Amino acid sequence: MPVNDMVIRIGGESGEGIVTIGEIFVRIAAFSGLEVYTFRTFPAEILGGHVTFQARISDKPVLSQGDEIDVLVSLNQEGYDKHIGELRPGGMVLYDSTDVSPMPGLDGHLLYPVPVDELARSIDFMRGRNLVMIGAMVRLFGLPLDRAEQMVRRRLGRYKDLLPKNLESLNLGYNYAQEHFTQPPPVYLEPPVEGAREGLVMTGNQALALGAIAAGCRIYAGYPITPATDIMEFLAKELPKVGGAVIQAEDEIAAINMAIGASFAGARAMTATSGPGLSLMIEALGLASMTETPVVMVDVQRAGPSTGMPTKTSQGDLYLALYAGNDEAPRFVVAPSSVEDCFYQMINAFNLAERYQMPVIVLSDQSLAPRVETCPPFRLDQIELFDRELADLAETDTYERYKITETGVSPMAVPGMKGGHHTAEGLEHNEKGNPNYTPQMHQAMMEKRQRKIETARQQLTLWPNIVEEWGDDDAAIAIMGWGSSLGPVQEAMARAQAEGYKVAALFPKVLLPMPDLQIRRFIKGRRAIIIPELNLRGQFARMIEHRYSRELIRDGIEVVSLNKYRGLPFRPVEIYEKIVEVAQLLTVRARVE
Amino acid sequence: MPVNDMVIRIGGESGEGIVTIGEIFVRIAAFSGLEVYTFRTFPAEILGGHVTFQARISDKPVLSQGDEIDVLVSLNQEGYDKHIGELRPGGMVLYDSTDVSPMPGLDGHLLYPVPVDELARSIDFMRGRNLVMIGAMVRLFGLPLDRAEQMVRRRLGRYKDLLPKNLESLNLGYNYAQEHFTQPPPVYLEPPVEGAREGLVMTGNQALALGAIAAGCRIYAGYPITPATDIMEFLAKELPKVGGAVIQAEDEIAAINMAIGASFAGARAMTATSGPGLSLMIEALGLASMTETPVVMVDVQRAGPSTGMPTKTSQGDLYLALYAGNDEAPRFVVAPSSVEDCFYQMINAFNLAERYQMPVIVLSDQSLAPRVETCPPFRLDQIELFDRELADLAETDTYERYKITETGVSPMAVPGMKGGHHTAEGLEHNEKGNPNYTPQMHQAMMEKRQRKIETARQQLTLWPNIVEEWGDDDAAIAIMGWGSSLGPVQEAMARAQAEGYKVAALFPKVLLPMPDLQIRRFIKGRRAIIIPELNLRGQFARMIEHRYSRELIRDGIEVVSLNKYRGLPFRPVEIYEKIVEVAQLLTVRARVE
Amino acid sequence: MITLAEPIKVKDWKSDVKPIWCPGCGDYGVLNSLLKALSDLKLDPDHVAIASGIGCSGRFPAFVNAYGFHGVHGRALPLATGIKTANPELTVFAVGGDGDAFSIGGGHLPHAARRNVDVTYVVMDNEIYGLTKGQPSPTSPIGMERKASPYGTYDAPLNPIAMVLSYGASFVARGFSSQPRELTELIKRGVQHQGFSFIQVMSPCVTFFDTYAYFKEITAPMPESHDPSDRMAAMQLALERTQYLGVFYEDNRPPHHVHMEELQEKAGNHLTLEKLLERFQR
Amino acid sequence: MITLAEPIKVKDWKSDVKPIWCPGCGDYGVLNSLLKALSDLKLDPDHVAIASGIGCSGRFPAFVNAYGFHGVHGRALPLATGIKTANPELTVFAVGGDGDAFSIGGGHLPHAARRNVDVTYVVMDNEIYGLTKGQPSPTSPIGMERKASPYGTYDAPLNPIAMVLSYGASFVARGFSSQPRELTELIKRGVQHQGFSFIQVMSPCVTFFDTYAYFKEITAPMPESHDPSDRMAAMQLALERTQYLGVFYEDNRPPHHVHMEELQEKAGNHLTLEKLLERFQR
Ligand SMILES: Cc1ncc(C[n+]2csc(CCOP(=O)(O)OP(=O)(O)O)c2C)c(N)n1
Ligand SMILES: Cc1ncc(C[n+]2csc(CCOP(=O)(O)OP(=O)(O)O)c2C)c(N)n1
Ligand code: SF4
Ligand code: SF4
Ligand SMILES: [Mg+2]
Ligand SMILES: [Mg+2]
Repeated sequence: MPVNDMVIRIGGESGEGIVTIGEIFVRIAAFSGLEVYTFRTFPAEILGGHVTFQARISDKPVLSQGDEIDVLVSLNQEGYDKHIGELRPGGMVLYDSTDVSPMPGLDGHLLYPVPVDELARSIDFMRGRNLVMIGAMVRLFGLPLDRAEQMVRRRLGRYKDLLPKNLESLNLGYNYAQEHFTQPPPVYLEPPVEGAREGLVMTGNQALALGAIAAGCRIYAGYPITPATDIMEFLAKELPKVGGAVIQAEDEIAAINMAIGASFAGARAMTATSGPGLSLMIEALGLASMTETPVVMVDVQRAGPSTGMPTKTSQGDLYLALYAGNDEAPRFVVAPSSVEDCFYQMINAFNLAERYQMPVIVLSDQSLAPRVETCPPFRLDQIELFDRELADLAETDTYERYKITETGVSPMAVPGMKGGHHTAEGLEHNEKGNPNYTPQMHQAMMEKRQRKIETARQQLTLWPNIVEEWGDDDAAIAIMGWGSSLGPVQEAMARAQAEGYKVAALFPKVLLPMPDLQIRRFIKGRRAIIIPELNLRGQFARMIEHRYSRELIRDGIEVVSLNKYRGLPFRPVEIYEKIVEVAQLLTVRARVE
Repeated sequence: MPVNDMVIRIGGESGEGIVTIGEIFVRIAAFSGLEVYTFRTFPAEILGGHVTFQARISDKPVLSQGDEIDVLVSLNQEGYDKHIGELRPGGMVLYDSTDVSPMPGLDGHLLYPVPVDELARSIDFMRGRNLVMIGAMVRLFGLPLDRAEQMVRRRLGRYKDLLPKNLESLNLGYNYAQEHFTQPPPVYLEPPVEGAREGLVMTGNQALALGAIAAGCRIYAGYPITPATDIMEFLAKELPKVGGAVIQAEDEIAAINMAIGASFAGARAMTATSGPGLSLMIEALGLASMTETPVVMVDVQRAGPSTGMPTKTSQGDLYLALYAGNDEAPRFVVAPSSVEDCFYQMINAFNLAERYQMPVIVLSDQSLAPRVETCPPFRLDQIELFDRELADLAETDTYERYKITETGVSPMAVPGMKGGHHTAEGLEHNEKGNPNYTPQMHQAMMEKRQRKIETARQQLTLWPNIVEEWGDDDAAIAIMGWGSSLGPVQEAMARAQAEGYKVAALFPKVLLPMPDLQIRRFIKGRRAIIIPELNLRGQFARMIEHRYSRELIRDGIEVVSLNKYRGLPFRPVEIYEKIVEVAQLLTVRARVE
Repeated sequence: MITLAEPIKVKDWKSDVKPIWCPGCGDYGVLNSLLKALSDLKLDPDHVAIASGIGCSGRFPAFVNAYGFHGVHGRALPLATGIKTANPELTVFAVGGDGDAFSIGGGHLPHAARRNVDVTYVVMDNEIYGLTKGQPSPTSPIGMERKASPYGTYDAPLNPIAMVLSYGASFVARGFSSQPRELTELIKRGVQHQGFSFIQVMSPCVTFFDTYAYFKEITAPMPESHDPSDRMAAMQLALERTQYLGVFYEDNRPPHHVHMEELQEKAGNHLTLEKLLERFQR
Repeated sequence: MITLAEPIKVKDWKSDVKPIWCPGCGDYGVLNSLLKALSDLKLDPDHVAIASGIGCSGRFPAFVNAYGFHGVHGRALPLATGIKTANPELTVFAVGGDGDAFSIGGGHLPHAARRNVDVTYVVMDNEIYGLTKGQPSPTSPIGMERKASPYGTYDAPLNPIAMVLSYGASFVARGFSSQPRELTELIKRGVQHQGFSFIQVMSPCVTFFDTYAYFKEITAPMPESHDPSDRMAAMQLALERTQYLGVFYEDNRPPHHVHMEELQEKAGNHLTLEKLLERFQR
């Protein structure tokens, strides 16, 4: 049982402070220099209902929610009963002894009773219950009290009059644990002595929104939808501070058309939604593609189909992003794979949109969106923003908005530019932008628009953060994937590698255009490629299978789909087991051959 | 130059009766026992603008608009100038000599002047100009006058007072031609002596609408859009006569939701639209899939992307039909390949929808929709309609709307049925239909819904009109395709076969689920598969390539995409040339090997 | 309207699915009033269908022992229109929230009204997006600070009653979830009205925008003198600050399905496919 | 509003794309009035943007020498909203037909009105779908027989002026394509109005529904006594059978982009990314 890698779960009725305890505790841990990664479930009910808050805390980067629960924190009997079955043998139970009666001796669990209610009542401050528990947790798991106090000040400082009482509650819990839990617990945390490294703590949606701001986004138009809403809420507060604006549109169709209009008028513009909203935006996606208007569309995927399970995760919208649109409507598709990556991929997304004058879909998901992760400081100095190429309008009246060029990209004029008049035209058009239906022109324009994909594919090889590749170069077994399953894959691989298996992995961050060069190089010499995905059909696996079928079949490389469609993210063990299974299969085959 | 295979073109300003002349003339030909196939272009202008009406007429089934123009009919100089370049050497020009001065001696063209204006003026009936020209055509090309008179009565009979004058005009032209064109022309028609076989003459959209009626459709909800509007217009007139109703909805989203509501209430229901409209229906498509509500959605494809070219054709919506939807939303896709087939595929579509409780997308296109074709009488006695399986509600209160079954299909209850209360639920649900988000239930329901595809794939092998297969069984070269390119492929093959090439062809009419059995059998032993398609990416070709990659690569079968994206249908010669090219390539290779 | 000799009891109209609503939510009151109306009207659950969109209020159908359709956001009216047209014997409801009705679904309302589809549309207006946790809706007041409007809203709220009157709806009324008896009566009148019945129900969201006190203050019974056949008078009342409770307007033009029936008769409801095909014989 | 010292001549406002409209179509008159208004107002073509949807009327932008966006069917207002918000210096128009505005796009109208987006929206109402060759539109009269309504329409037509008044639009007017001088003045007033300006223009479709005679008969100048600040009076006039031509209503609340500017000021328009990230530092 490793010190400094701990999965802690708090479960109970929503509204009981489960999430507060969790969110504050992980921030104290992060503030003390540890790495954190949270996972939570949402109740079906609006108020109340059962929630689970889970956090993995370690001194090494945390890449997934883990496989086992080491610690259960229970505030009431129901919270204990519901989760105790998942606590690993020998795990710890920290509980409010006023309310909870744990089963003694069960599975060798170690019991840590804290009379939370009593302690809170003793200072006549029942609202301090959560902080009493946090204080006990801080002490028991070995986090520094001063960091905890600072974090409480930061998070709860705005309630000035309550601050002394809040701090007192924290200390009560801390002291209680100090007095009563004198044995060092089997699992505990040891913050790095040098203190907190520089770094950031935030959710996936926050990172996305920050990435948008960093990429120069100034107009956001959107319609609320779980789990994308807080991107809008974040930007509603921040965009005005950088001279931008958020419009809460009447629906998703309005939202995407507003963003397209804003982009036409010269602003970097975006929208964010989830699958049902993206479904409604398909007509306008085609419009952006046809009129060659840059625009970024975030899809925070959730489990479907249809309204489905708004608070559960999925990677089921890949086909929708890649293929939806009437006739040939080129677009780009980008998929961030971690909280940190959300930031960088938004920069890629805006750069792709602006440079190639195309709609770009960014696929995040419900597990990534609300997850709190520590990440290294963003390398702002390394961000390079590409502007859309503006027309040189020295010679007026000859401006051709849709000039046919070798790259497919035509210099753009935006309203306000002298002599750049033209109509952004959703009908097929000639180079000037006037409607034109001749077979020749249609063919030429279809090819021009499509050409931008190939241009981008080539130019992208020089961009940062286009693929992530790691593992054993010479491994027979490889893993490919996309989006938020990267973390679990990294962990599963680390475990397998530690046990002597050789594995390599590649995650493209840009899925359209596919970085063929890197992928072809990567799959060469493999025997099997495992593709874990949170959807039923194996959408990405099918795409890889098709795109590289020649190499795969010629070289006898097997594509092994690992599909999960339960509304939940991968656990590392699921991927680890697949690695082992495939490895055994390969050995058996090798023997037979 | 074969007798009884003639391509005739009439071009000029819209409003000059071009289309009237053409439509009446082809109907006279059909009425006389010949086979016809028309093609027309539409002007960008609402009124006026240039139109082309073209008809191919033969005593054998006509499968495409042909490759060359044999006869040009010109009502004015512009009509002559614009089209004369496309008339084949030695072709005939029939023209209004009052208006048109053809270039004498050009390309060996034979000139047939008719003083149309003068003749019409002679009976003081300028509105009769079109019929004068038709009369001359009837005589010149050898059609029986009595049939022509009957057709004029049928088509123009409702203008009672004008009928005598109209018939007089027809005769004037006929007599003029009889007197002046005494040499038999190089191209002419010879109606079968036994007279007209039984058969039908109609457009693709009419056949679609008739198919819907035959399939028991009773509710149509739609929003006007070129080139699908006349399906609605046809049904608006006819559905009330069978106790049904048409609702012109406020938009496509309303239309599809109305159809879903109607189907939920027990009616067979449909909508029809074109690509932009289908794009708007994607969210509701997912709803139908999730709630397992039967519904038929026709997409008369037109050239895009976005608004694109509403009056030009394309097969660009295949990906949209197959893949659009948030998360995994199973649906079926059907594609008719001729006017006649439009009728039968609508029956397949409704049967698929009702039997498997799924949305079905029918892909027609702009070249098929307005095309007039002769077809054999519909075999009404062979039509079998499958009803949705209704629940046996003997035991009340235990009804499970989404009962998990082996086939994936759950018996349905519709409002009005005693004790079948349930909610058709767009959220993930349990068997009763109540919202349920457990991982187990989600997985089970995802699999249940998906399972219907596999059930259908198996059961479909016994259905009629699922694939069309013809040609040389042992051919090394095969052609696969879908939708309206079947006719040109048939002709191209016939020509190639006549020249000694061996070719086989298969067109699936149901594209999802793909009839794997038939296709696997078909591709076996081929060397190359040509896939002609009216889109840029080769959407169907990519699908075939992927789905059968193992066989294709293992057996070294090459997929040769033939993509056209010019807004126009295939000409047989384009496919013929590809056959020849591939045949030569294979020969060269065989020599090298 | 198909009715029973004996009414089904309110408790039997209630399904065994427990509402997910927060304690105190106005929607409980609306549900109870609706159930009471169903019972009072002696409706037959086999012939009742309830269509809804997405929102807290959109969960309605699952709680009623009748046929239901929980569709996508904003499309309750097209669903209901399809249901009623396919089977005019059914008593059809559409239900939903202010966002569902006036924001994403706002484009369908004028058309359901002008078609005069015989559907009773109950909009639970809480002036907020409840289900998505508190964003401003089209009826939210100016200056409302929420996460999505951190500097306060500035868009003028819509006036649903005035809007729907301007669409020419044939039955327009307003109720309040805290007045269950009156609300039950309104719903009953709505169902009895042959044609499109629009009922805006003030139904507070205790969790994200508790308007109980405000609604109590701002609502008042419909002036007794009001003549519901007078559209201008109705409009005048609709534009006042006071939110009157009761029937603003009612007229009696034929509903959509009656037009359809007339039209079927006019067309002669007896065509056979064979006969239709004759027209295309060559 | 960015203006020039010298006006651009009407003929120079005209692009060299020839309209596809039928001879006699009302839209020619609307185009000419708009060009005249642009010229009269001394607008700068570099700072004018025209958004449109699909329809005969939707082809408008291509015919004007200015920036234009010919979007998809029904979405002119969202496009225009985006354009104006991104660059408030532009003078922004939205144009389209009755189907575009009141049918597929009908859901956007209430929101453009309540947001008070500073856009002049010119709706060419011919009471028919022109481009798709003559289907009934939401403003078509009852009993109209067309291929899509072979037994005559039966849905009550919408009343655009009443609707838009009920949305609280800040400028509501009606013009007629056959009265170019008056129409030009209306458009000028619409542009000068700071906020959402809705102008319904009766613009006959000679090909599918020739309403010239009917419009002449049914229209009349706005009564001189009408006070355009009186919303109820405007509503009253809107509900009459006579279609009055002129300004029904005008008020002067601040437009959307001014709210945005205020809000940027309130928020303090000077955040840097570095500063923002501090909040997330651990
Ligand atoms: C297409 C689509 N967009 C957005 C959402 C997210 N969403 C669900 S309910 C809702 C609004 C809820 O507000 P309201 O209609 O007023 O209902 P309430 O919850 O207040 O009863 C939204 C935006 C969705 N489910 N589907
Ligand atoms: C999504 C979508 N649905 C339908 C159409 C077809 N369509 C084009 S214009 C139009 C209506 C035209 O009527 P209106 O808006 O009144 O304009 P008008 O032609 O009369 O000026 C329709 C239905 C379309 N282009 N896109
Ligand atoms: S969030 Fe508001 S509307 Fe939704 S259930 Fe709770 S109180 Fe009711
Ligand atoms: S069809 Fe009607 S609206 Fe369209 S251009 Fe012709 S006259 Fe004008
Ligand atoms: Mg609400
Ligand atoms: Mg119109």
